[in-house]
Amino acid sequence: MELYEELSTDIRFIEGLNSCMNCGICTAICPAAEFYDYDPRLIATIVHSKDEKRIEELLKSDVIWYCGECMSCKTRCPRGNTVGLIIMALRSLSQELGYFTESEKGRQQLAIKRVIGENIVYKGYCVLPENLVPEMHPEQGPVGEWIFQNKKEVYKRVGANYNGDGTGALRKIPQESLDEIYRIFEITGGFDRLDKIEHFSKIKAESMGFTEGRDDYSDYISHIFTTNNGKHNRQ
Amino acid sequence: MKDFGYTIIKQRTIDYDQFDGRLLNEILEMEPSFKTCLSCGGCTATCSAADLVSFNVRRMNLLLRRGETIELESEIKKCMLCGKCQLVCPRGINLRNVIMLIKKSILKYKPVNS
Amino acid sequence: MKQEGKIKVWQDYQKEIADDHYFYVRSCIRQNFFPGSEQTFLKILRSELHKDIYENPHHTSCSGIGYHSDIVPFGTIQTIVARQFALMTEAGYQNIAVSCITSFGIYNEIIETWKEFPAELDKTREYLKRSTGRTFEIPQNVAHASDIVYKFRQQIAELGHNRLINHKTGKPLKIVEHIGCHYSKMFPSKGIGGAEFPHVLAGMIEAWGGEVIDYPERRHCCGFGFRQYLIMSNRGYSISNSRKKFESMEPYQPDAIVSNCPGCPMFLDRWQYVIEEMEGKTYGQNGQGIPVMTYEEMAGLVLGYDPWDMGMQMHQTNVEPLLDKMGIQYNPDLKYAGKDGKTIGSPVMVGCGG
Amino acid sequence: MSASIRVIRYNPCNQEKKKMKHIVIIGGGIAGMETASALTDAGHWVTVIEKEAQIGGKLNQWSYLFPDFMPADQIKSALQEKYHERDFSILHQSEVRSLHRHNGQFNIETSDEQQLKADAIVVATGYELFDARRKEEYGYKIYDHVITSADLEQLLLPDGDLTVAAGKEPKRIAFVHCVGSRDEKSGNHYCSKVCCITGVKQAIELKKRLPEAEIYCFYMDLRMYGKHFEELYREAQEKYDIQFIRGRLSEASEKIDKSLLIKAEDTLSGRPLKMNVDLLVLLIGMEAGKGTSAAAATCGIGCEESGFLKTADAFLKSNFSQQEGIFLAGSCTAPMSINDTILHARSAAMEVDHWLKSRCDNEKM
Repeated sequence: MELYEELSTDIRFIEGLNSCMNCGICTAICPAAEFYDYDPRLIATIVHSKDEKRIEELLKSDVIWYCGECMSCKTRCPRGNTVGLIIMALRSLSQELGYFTESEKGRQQLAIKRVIGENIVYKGYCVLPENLVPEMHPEQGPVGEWIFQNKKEVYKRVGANYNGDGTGALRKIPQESLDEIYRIFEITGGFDRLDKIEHFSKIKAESMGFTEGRDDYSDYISHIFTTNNGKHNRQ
Repeated sequence: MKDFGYTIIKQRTIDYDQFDGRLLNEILEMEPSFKTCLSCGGCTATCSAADLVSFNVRRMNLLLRRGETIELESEIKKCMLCGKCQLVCPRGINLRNVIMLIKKSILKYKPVNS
Repeated sequence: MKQEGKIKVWQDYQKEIADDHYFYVRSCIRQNFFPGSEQTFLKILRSELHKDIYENPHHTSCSGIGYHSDIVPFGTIQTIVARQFALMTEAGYQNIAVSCITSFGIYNEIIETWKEFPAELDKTREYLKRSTGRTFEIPQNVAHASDIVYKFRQQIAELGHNRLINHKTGKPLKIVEHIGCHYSKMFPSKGIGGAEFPHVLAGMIEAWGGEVIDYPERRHCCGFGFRQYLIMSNRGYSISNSRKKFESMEPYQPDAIVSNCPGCPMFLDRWQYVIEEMEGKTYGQNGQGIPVMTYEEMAGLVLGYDPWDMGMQMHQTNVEPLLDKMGIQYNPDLKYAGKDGKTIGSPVMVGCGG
Repeated sequence: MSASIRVIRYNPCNQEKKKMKHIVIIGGGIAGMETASALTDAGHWVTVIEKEAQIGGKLNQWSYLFPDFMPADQIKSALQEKYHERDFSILHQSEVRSLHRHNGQFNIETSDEQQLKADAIVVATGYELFDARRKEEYGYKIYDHVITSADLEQLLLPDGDLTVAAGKEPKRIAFVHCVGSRDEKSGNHYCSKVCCITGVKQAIELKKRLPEAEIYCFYMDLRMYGKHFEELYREAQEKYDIQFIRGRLSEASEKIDKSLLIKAEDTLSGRPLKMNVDLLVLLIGMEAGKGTSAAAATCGIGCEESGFLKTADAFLKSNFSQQEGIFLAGSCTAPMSINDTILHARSAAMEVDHWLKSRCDNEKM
């Protein structure tokens, strides 16, 4: 199937793209356009052009990964477009086809999959206190570090039910509920997405020479987590 | 300072309040026809240099009007001064003269630390 | 600035908020950073307002952070959300009270999608049935937890011991409100006051005696951007966006920032510390940072709750300047104590300007 | 009702007029007044129903007209003069409450409980200005120094006070094109046609008053469709240094000193742009408005999706509604400039006259 056609099967794409008059209102308000070489208006123009070559270039580029999905563009567009939703469709397709590994920002999907994706399936949460390792999150500061090192006591102090049974913040999600989430991922194509991210990332990791630790590609993950070629913005 | 693994990014936004209009004003005074640019792109479409290198004559007006002196300097170097742009301009702007004037004056207004 | 103009906008965007009997769904991010806020919300509803709010241990993440960092497909998140609705339906509830703004945005997005594309609803019902055997009803009322606090803001003001007033000068505290992007930017009619001049937090501040600070970048995103924070090398985006907000609010000398989003108050809090580290710059008074709070913490302070019970010690930027201005009594020695005063050590260096 | 306004009451007993065909015109703006004069000249008996105390409609809001800065008063005086020279009636502060067809005639009841019989109706209910408060992100009626083009028009009169905060003259002024036009969020997909040239005209007038000020127009397309419009645009660039930035304004916000921070994309550079301005002028578009939709309902004629009245066709029958005997004139059918409105009104008069005469001929046969 042609890429444009493929995109057109995505509800977000149908919702997100009507027609664009290149007024630039989206770019004017976009937090990403301010700090990245990113122009949401051009995203709309390129996909609207149905130019397969340019769409393929987009899918393989850093550009589609700059958006923060804040959806400020939706509030303002005088034609009712939402570039944020178009981006979501582009990112889905980029991962579907393995194109995401062609760009520095796209490759980061593996790290997100490993943390957020696996948390959702196996813990029932997107983020957990255990993830806030000070070395990976220096901005959490001394207080963050103190919380991390005294997780049980701090969460107990403020009334959370950390890893406990029953209700409350940070409670342990019952296994039968996690089983349901697992089946949802199986049936709805959630695992297909996660597996594709793993599959294409492995190929890329190999081709980039990250052959150490093939079981989990931790070197590759640490590389994609910290690398910034400095070419994403005007400095 | 602690290494956070990232830095604060400079804004890409054109901050009009920081605009240095000295070069622009000088050019407009010497070649007032340049004020009437419509941004139609006729000049770029016919440009001899644009056939060979990435060069956009139309953007010259914008670079001047946004005070992008450094970029402007590197852009005008690409012009071959053939004057075709002037022939197609619907507003009859003497673009060749504009470029000559920029070449002459740009050094005066270039930011010192560039 | 003309208040009448804003009042007109607020009148144009009023939404229905259920009066009682809520099914509560928690937020992944908030329970990490502000677990005490969720606790405070439940306490206010149950003990102060005597409302019925039910929490089911089987509900999970809505997977929204995964969806907005694009590793969770739309079909999957629709089904996970449908499962939450099924738990609500099974428990006999029709009103959902959502702690998280990302979830709130997703619930609205999905419900609107189902209206516009009924085939998606049918598909989701089938997915849910096949994977869990469950069926569900769409909630009759979807409210963000801040909507509910907004609804009862006058009652809270009447029950309260404290006001958002500088007890020494008698002047209202100047408070900046920050609304999570997904609260109303996608669906302005789903937010109190719409997308441009949301009233949800402004209404609380006014009702509790404070003065709302309207600064130029008030609508700008805090910069979380999902993948833009989750990956370390992207965080320049996050901090730069927050910094833009601080620079814009600085001339107004705000006494505090309040937010209704899960991530924003944490980012607005932590980035002040990082900016101080990186640039030596602080945005508050006397070289301090600007205290940041959640709306539940703000309500709790008004009601006279202990700040450490609510978890305000988990903030990086010191909250004491705000507590002192409000004339709130607190025990500094117990700030970093564990339960029942247990000593568990304290952070090595504290806070922005601390 | 103000005593100074001449009111001619409808008098069905007037023997002379009984012999004539009677045409009721709904709306005493430019279109209504011009149609009334032309039909009176053609030998018909005309009554205009006008909801306001004065004639002229929206013309009363403008001070100087594009493209030649003619004072709006001159057009109004011309309309008034025509009225004084001719014998037609105006029912002021009156609106059509109901309209029924009976034996080939229309029975009309007005809000002040008058009964009229008419042989033909001309709807000339005009337009309303877009309520800029609906573009909340521009902060009209919230921020002190955001005004509309209609507000500015009053300030452009010789005694208009153009000062902003602390009595200072604005140093930088921006115009926003397409406010309430070409905008799904405002519910208006169409172009209001006249705002582009209005912006250029007002920018020049401001520059004349405030020669030190920098003036910017934020536009998407400059639709200089009329005679001398493009020339005026060029003059604005060449002679008055008005700058045109291609990009739609995303938002305005008020700073602590009451100046405004505005944001757009400089689409020709492909970069976001922000600037501080002392005064922001919103070029508000036209909407069919309540008067026109009420006329559509009482007359049983259709509206376009835009809310403007549907014409029988766009080329040869632009003065015909879908109902026989009910004609349309002016900006109730589409956004229209004053000169186009005058022409449309005259053609409406011609069509009505022609239709009445052919009907008379038919009756005789």
